[in-house]
Amino acid sequence: MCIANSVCGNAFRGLAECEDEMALAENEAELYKIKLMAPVFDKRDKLIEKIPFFWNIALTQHSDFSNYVRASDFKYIEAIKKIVVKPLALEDEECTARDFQITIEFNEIKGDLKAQHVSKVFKIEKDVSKILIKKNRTAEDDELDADLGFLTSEPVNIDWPKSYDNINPELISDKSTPEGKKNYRTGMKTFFAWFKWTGLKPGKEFPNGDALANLFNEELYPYCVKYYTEAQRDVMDESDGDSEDDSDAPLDLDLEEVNDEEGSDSKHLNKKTKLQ
Amino acid sequence: MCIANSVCGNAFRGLAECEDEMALAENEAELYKIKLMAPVFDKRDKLIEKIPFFWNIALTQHSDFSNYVRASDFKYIEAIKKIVVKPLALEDEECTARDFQITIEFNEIKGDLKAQHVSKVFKIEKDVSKILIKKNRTAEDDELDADLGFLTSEPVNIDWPKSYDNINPELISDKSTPEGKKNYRTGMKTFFAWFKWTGLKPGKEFPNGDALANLFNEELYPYCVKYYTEAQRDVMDESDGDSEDDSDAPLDLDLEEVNDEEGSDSKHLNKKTKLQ
Amino acid sequence: MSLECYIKDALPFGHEFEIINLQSIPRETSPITFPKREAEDVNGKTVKTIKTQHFVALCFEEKVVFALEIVVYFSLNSANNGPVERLLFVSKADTNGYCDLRLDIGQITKSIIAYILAISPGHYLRAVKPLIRKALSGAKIIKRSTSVQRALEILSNRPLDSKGITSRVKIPDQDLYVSFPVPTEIVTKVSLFTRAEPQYLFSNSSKNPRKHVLSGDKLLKWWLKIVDQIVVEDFDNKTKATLQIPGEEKRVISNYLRNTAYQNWTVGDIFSESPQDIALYRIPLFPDDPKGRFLDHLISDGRISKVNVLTFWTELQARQEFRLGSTVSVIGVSGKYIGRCNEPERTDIIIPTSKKNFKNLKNYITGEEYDTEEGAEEAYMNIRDIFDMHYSTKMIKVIGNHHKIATTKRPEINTINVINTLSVHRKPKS
Repeated sequence: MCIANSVCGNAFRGLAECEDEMALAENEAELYKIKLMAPVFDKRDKLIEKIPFFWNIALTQHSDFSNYVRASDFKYIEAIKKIVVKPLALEDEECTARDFQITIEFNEIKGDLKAQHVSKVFKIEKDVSKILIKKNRTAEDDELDADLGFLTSEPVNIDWPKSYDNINPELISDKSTPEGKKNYRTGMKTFFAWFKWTGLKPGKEFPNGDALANLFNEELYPYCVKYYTEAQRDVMDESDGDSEDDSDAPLDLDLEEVNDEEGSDSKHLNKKTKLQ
Repeated sequence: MCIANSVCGNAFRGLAECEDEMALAENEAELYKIKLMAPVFDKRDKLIEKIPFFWNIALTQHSDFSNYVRASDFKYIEAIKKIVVKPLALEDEECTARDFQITIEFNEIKGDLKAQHVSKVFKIEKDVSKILIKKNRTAEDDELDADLGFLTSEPVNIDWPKSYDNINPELISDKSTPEGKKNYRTGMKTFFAWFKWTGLKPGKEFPNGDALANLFNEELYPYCVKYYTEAQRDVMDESDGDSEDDSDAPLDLDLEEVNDEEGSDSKHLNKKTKLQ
Repeated sequence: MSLECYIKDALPFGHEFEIINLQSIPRETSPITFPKREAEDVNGKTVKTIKTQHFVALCFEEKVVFALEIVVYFSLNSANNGPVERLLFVSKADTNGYCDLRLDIGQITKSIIAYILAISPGHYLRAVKPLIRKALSGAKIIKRSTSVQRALEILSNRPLDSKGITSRVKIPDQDLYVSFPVPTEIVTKVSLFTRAEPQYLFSNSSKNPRKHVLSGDKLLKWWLKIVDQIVVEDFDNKTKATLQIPGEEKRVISNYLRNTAYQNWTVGDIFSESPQDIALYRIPLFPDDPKGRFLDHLISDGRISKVNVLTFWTELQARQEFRLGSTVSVIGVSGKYIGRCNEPERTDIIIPTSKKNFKNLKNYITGEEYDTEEGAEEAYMNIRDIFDMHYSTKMIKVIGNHHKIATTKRPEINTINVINTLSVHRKPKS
């Protein structure tokens, strides 16, 4: 135990070093895991391609995915034939374990959507000076982003469906009329607008593009089979433990406790939740 | 794309294989990470010992920890000199990445608590027939536990503080009187009772002992330095995004959305289940 | 009678509206009041509580403009053929200010409450999802506890339909749901809390300068008028109607009740018979109810089993969340419902197949940001498209039939939506 201040000071400096070493070790462990998983994911990708509407079923099942796209997009989600998320570190040693590429392949919808596959790369950036629109950002946002890094991406081209012509930002010429503005903004919220997302123009591009990319990387791709089988359940109305909200939780009081205990400092009530 | 059923059938069987392979790969990656982190944690353990009241400060800072113990226990939390969590896999190849041992060292509190160190081992079990008290358990609980595994532990001895003599379950002789019952039940909820927790007698032992063990393993030990520094912040009233408790949210009469709607991805684990 | 029939007389004549009428699957839940020990049998399961959520939204000119959320609870006491209670808890009601037409929101709200009061109890009790479902027999069933591997094994032996969905095993309703006999005698209660808030259901709608936010005092009077009309129209004259303002003097509370049409309004609440009753066993707790935090506090104080109803209201008022705001009130009705009784048509209400789907649908409305009109438009379009794609249905069209409201368009307000940032799009709050 340190009493002299300098002893403690050294301990704190040592702890800071440990934190750095832990971060390095975490990244190395992540890279190891990425390499270990890669062949299994490859094998899985090929099997998934054989199952009709796999991605539509898996994405529709995920409770959050629909929060990021417009309801009308589901017509085109249904046309998704293949989704692959690849960590960049697999091919480029320079990349961290947090950089990845998402490839999405669409089937043709006759007269509406072209068959195509599009790849989009996402990288962690720490240089906040690259963020072009600073409006609504605080100095603290900058500090946090500079420390933890933030997701960015190069815009990529995708052919929009014909049915979206009126909201396709590239086809809207009258961006100054209220109608034109409205259509432009509606278009910017579709799944197709996400492919142009950069992470550098907050408020001026597809909203929460980073969160959607992370959702693919951390949940939709790795656990897609789980979501798919959930969607195929025979019993449809079962709640999912964790994902359940608390509003049905029982009044979490110990009956006997309430009835027996007098003036104790017992705190055994579920604090997280309000009662019911 | 499979049209004939047999093609799909094979794809599904292949996916089941992939799931097994992924589980194996995950475990291997976890083991790799455990080995990589071990020397850093060892180094950190030694540094932490030099910082007075480190564990008291870190544990008190964590927003959940106090939900598991009684308020009166904090007197003894202050006496904690050292906490170490060790994955069992480091020394025993037979163990999975999910098994671990927690060692807690207490300083002496004159006339009240003996200086001592206690180690408790936690292992994942899949054999639900070992659960001795089946009351309140459904067939579905059994199925889920048999599939995902559940945490168990051997009871270990610890010397209770003198001030707890009246609630120390081992000293209470009259377990049939209301007073005796009440004291017994109060005692069973102290931090000291956790050391006897087995995971096999739900409702009859320290409540949510598994969740407290997991809290040490997954949060309190790995991120203790983060909690410690948080507690030492100069600006005290900053919120912590995720770790923010809902009860600090603006209070309304049923007005706000609180978290009802977005329970799905919330990382808030509903730790405490029903107390008995 | 459909919701359309109820609501059309509250909507301005000749104008077309669309309604979204959602309901959750009725499910057994834990009691909303803490069960008293003596009243319990060995298992403590004498009282069955059945909870059903309703969510109704009104759209005009392709915008969501108003929404109301009501939770219906049935409390069945199986022990001694005890009283059956039906409680309508009006949990949230809100406008967003994006309707270009003047609406009588009070009448709209009243008509929706009247519609839900008229839904026959059998509708809620016929097929209830039990608290604990008995184990389903048959190894080939995919359910929550089925592991992913096992589910895939089962799927490998099933044919897929044209959308890739496997043929599900048909499980008889009686294996999944329980039904309760429709009681002959029911005590019907209506309960709501009033407190002025910038927004209840439409996030950031208070930033719309056209949204009219009532003060706590006016809000209380507004609700009181609605509830007063409901009691007069749909309840018998022995019905108890109560108003409580935590911490306020009885004389002041009585003042609010001077001009009510119903004669038997009293100061107090519908939950207790005497102010000396122990609060814990009397005062119910609803979803997101701040009273829960107060009970929490009483527990750590060790006073939970002692505090009576009178002290409860007094102390509750002293709590920060009640002190800071303006007038907060608790309005209640308890008595015999004598109004119409309807069996809703299947086409009238949309009942999603799971609680999760119910929440997801609702989230298309409540998860939007309403600082600009865009939120109201997005919510409308998304619900319309989801109804079309996943529910093969449409919103219900209603033509207003209310002659009294002036139907002039509001004067155009000079450019309100010049904001050119894209609003956050239903991002789940973490």
